Amino acid sequence: MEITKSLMLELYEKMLLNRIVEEEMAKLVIEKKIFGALHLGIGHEALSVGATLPMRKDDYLVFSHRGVGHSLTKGIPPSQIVGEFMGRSIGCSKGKGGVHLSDYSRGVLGISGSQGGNFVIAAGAGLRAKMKGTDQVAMCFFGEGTSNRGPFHEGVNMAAVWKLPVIFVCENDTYSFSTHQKQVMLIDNVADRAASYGIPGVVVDGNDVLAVYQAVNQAVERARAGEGPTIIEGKTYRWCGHHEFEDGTKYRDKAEIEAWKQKCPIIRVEKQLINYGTATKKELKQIEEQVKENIQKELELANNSPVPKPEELFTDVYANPEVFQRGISL
Amino acid sequence: MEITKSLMLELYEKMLLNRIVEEEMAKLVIEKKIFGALHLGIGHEALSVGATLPMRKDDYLVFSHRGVGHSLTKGIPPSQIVGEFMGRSIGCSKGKGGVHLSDYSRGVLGISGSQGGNFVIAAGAGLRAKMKGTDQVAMCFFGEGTSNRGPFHEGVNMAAVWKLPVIFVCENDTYSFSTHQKQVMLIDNVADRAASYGIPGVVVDGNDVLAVYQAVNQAVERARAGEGPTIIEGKTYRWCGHHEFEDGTKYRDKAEIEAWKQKCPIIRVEKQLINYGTATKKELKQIEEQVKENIQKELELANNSPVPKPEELFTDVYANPEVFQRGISL
Amino acid sequence: MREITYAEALNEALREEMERDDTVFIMGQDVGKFGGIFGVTKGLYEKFGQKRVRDTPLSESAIIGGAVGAAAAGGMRPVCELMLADFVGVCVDEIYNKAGKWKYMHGGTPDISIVVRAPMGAKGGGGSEHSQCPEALFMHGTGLKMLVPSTPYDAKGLLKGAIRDNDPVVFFEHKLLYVLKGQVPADDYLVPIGKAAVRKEGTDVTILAYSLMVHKAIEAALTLEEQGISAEVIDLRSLIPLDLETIFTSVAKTGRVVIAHEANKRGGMGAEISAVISEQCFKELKGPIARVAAPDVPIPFSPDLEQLYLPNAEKIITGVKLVLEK
Amino acid sequence: MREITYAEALNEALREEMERDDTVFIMGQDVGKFGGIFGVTKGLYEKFGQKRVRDTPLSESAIIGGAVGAAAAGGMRPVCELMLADFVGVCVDEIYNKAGKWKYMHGGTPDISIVVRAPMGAKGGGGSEHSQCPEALFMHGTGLKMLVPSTPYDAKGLLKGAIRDNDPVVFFEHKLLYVLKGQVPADDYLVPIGKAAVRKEGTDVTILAYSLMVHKAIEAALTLEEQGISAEVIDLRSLIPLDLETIFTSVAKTGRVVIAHEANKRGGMGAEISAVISEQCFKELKGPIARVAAPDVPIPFSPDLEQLYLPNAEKIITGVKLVLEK
Ligand SMILES: Cc1ncc(C[n+]2csc(CCOP(=O)(O)OP(=O)(O)O)c2C)c(N)n1
Ligand SMILES: Cc1ncc(C[n+]2csc(CCOP(=O)(O)OP(=O)(O)O)c2C)c(N)n1
Ligand SMILES: [Mg+2]
Ligand SMILES: [Mg+2]
Repeated sequence: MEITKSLMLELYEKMLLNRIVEEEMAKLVIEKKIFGALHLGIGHEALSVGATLPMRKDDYLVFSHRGVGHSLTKGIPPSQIVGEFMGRSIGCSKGKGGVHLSDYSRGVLGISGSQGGNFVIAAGAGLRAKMKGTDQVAMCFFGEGTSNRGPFHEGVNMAAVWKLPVIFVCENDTYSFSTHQKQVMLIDNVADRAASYGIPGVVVDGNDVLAVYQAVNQAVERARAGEGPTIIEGKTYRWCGHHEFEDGTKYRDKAEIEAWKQKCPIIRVEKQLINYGTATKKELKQIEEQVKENIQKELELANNSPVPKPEELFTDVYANPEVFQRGISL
Repeated sequence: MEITKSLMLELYEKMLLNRIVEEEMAKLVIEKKIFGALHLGIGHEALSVGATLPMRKDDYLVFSHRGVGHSLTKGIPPSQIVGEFMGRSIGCSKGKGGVHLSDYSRGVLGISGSQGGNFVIAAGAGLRAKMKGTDQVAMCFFGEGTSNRGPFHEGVNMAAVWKLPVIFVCENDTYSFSTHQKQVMLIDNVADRAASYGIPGVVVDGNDVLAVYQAVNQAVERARAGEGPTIIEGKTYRWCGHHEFEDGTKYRDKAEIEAWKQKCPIIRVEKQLINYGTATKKELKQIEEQVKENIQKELELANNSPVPKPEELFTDVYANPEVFQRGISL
Repeated sequence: MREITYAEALNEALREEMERDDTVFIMGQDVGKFGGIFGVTKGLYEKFGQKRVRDTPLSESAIIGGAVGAAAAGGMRPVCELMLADFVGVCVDEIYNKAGKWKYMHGGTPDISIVVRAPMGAKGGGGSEHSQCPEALFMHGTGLKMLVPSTPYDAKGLLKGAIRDNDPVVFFEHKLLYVLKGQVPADDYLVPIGKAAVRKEGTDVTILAYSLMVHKAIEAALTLEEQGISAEVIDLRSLIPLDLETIFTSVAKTGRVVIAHEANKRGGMGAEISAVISEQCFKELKGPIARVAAPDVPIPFSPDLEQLYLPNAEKIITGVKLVLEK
Repeated sequence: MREITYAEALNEALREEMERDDTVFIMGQDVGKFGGIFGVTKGLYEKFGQKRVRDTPLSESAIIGGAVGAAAAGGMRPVCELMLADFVGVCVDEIYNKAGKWKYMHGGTPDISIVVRAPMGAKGGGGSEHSQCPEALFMHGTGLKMLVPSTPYDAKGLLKGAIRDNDPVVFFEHKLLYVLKGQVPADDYLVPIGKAAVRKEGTDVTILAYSLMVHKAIEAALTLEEQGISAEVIDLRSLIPLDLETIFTSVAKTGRVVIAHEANKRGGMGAEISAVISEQCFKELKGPIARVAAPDVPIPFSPDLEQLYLPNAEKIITGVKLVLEK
């Protein structure tokens, strides 16, 4: 497929958006405006953006805990994402989900709090598309650590046997919390596990947004054509801690972290754009300004949004709420 | 390794024992002396016997629902196995387990009622051996259908990463209840899934007891030497229904069943013994007579055994039984 | 009216709903050509094809999680069959956390319109892992509904209602009931979710039961009748929501309560029912609330021990006499 | 006596038991060099090495099933850490069916001497799948024991007892308690399993609580005291077995009961406790038994909603007044 200037600029813009929103969110944790666990995807942007952008609005997205970038790329406004993490009613899940982001109007189905629950949900979404005869696909992001959970096996196998339109995208950043991949699996490539299910497995440089985009796009086309699922693995690195309660330096060498920062996926695409003469520094600067300006507005929206009304505690449990019974006590 | 006459005769004898005990048990179902689900392993004997015999008495055995042959081969007396299925106190689990056979004095740890629960238990038994520094191994039998459950993935991976002395033996009889392998997985060989875990996977003719014995023996040696787990898959067939409440003909061609009966693993070893002049027909006949005579005695023992005493209902729940509280009501 | 079995009634419910609504489909092990191990899906594969009657791999997480995904993604109504209720243990995360919480967690958007059918109970020699009645595990859950029909009529009417319901429904069928015959209309009807049925009126004591135990309770009540004790038998049918109105009305009348279920006692359904009654009907109570349930031990395989283990009419009678004496 | 935190007390229990008995070992995610996400295994990897402090793959079935296997195979005493209690959902089969039933099913032979530690509870913005208190799921189980310490002293003494116990123990630690400081002996001691502790004596009402709620109950009782209401606060500590003697003695004295727990009400621990009291202390009861618990909704993320969701001292006080009025 052809890589156009507009596509490259879009990737660049979305990666910047991803990065800067997350940087802002990190600050909000320190300000105690974001509660609970925030898992930053800084460093992963070539995957979160490059693999999400090939999707249509009506495609299904299921991600892991590190899903801010994917949500942004799928089109959820920053105010609704940040607002969700702030527990405000502007949040895309009305402040009830927090890290469990979702936006059903944009096909964002959410995350599984228990890591690995997402594989089988994604298979189900793919099944829905297939049964309805649409050409939608479902995209399921996961970490290399999570590929050791049982539902990976069950979900990928079911998708394979039923030729469901699902793309499983592994964001391999070598660590699962503090645990190195070598401690928990003997093989190097998660994508090689595709062979167990008789489906293609593809390994790409997870910091090369164009490589990611192309590999995923091909898998999406394959899925839309009814040929079934693919596992795509991108090798990348998270710059920060597992979540914002630890900084990720206790179990990783500073040198290792530094080396990966040198491979920054955003600077890489920036260089590509400039070196090939696709865009000028000025153009890029302009994009950055716009992104930042927009983010500031969005953050304000989030910050000005009220917390949910007390009665919200009791709504949305059932579709038919008459079920509810709480009895006399408290 | 060398295949001696005595080994061949032992394999032959154990296979006969396996076959005839199961045939007798099938009759006991009709006589309503055996209750619940009996899953016959008739047709699987090259695997149940050939893969269990390389084990030592102190090795750990975990099997699936089709475990009568394995239990016999591991040395549990037929009376205790049949008695268990009859719910009698002679049973190896005192009549409390039924199909959940076990005999801890012989390393037989039992089965998981939820299919697939056995993979992780076996990994744990292997971990015990490894931590204690013994050279015991754990053997885990399972069906091809069950290889699609999550704990397969988790258990095999854990055993692989920790180089645990576990041998995973797949009895691939193509069907999981009524479901054909092709309906539930795209690949032909379960053993090929070994590649996902970086361990060896071996496919053998599951009706060739010598091939099974040798492959498993090699895996056992590897495990004892501290080199970790192996997946071994034997292709075989079950002659009867999934259990004794159905006869297996609703979803399988008579011709297919017949063809496999022609490949009877017992006749095969019988022929090998005679064709190579290792044993005479008369010798084999003698063995058969002895096996049958012994079985009759054992069946009588089972049949004469009393049912468990009523107070048995309440024992064995806890190691420290003082925990128990049942309150006033019933 | 014609009589059919509980299994046939369920089959009819599935057939009718699948005809009515093409978003309804079935997933489970051996539910296709084989028709399910208790025959509940018989003939549906032939009628609706493999697209809508799906034999699955032996992968319960994928079955239930897949159903949740298909429903959440929009408009599908999967009906899952677990081969045995015991196997809820391997997909608690999918039922309890995904089906039960994904609506709320996501601000109310997706309807998790799934049904999880599961055959429960001891039927003679199943042992600890093949005989369980695990309904209490889900009583504590949020966002779920739970049904436990005791008759062919209710089996059909409740299953149809469960399939049409937009919320996730856990639907337990007792293995020993599949062959029970009863009058079942050939046409479309629903049994309302959340309504109990008074199976026998009485004035001295209220016996609350569901599923197979309803029949034991009626048996007990008839014997008690001969002894001059008038027992009211209520078939709860729906555990979530519980029909508190019917329960409280009966308790107000009798002042004495026995709750009967097959599962073991501690932390069982009887606990919640007893607690809610003693909270709300304290003044009306004339004696302690007894729970007639299995003891807190795994289910023994030996059919002789199993018989000792199981609650039955006789034990219900003892329970009734106990609360009448106190 | 020196004061240390609840997390440190647990850490000390692990260290002492590992020193005492080389069959004790630890399995879990990030329990090694990292020391566990709440620091409970800090320093143990350095002291006992990776053989006995095992970082596992993200595979809860394998962690718990592996522990059951290691124990059943003979003589090992694994202590498993689940990263959060919510994740019991992915290994219910292993805890509920394997750990809880394998002894009985196998005629009594293997001792399943495992401990499953799990941090539970809401701590501000965890949301529905990271804040649960799932203890009620196991109350219905057989063959398990279940402990819920509320103080550093009990945390150490009960964990040591759990490790030495030959039965499987589910051990819930409240996330908000890890930083709580309290007096803890530096030497070896056990807190007996199955014994509740009367934290405050009183005559008007009995408040039954455990884990974090004990502290809320004491807070409530002190406020009530000022208002002339004398509440007895009992810390259950052990949910299986329950210390019925201590409970019944208190109920006999006060005649009024409030049960407080953080988990949602329906099917929660309060149900079993209420039911057992109304069964056995009916005559002594002067009013209904109230359960102060969370509502039957998933746990909301928004910290504001979470505060509304959670039971607290104020709600306990309301509960107490309610049962005193009735
Ligand atoms: C079933 C389950 N176990 C453990 C956790 C806790 N947990 C959350 S994320 C995580 C590590 C995941 O690692 P990986 O899949 O590599 O993703 P990454 O964080 O590296 O993006 C763990 C252990 C969980 N959420 N669910
Ligand atoms: C978790 C779980 N799901 C379903 C079952 C019911 N079941 C028992 S055996 C079986 C088929 C197993 O097939 P396979 O693994 O191929 O073994 P085989 O019977 O062919 O020896 C099924 C579905 C079960 N016991 N546990
Ligand atoms: Mg990772
Ligand atoms: Mg098979």
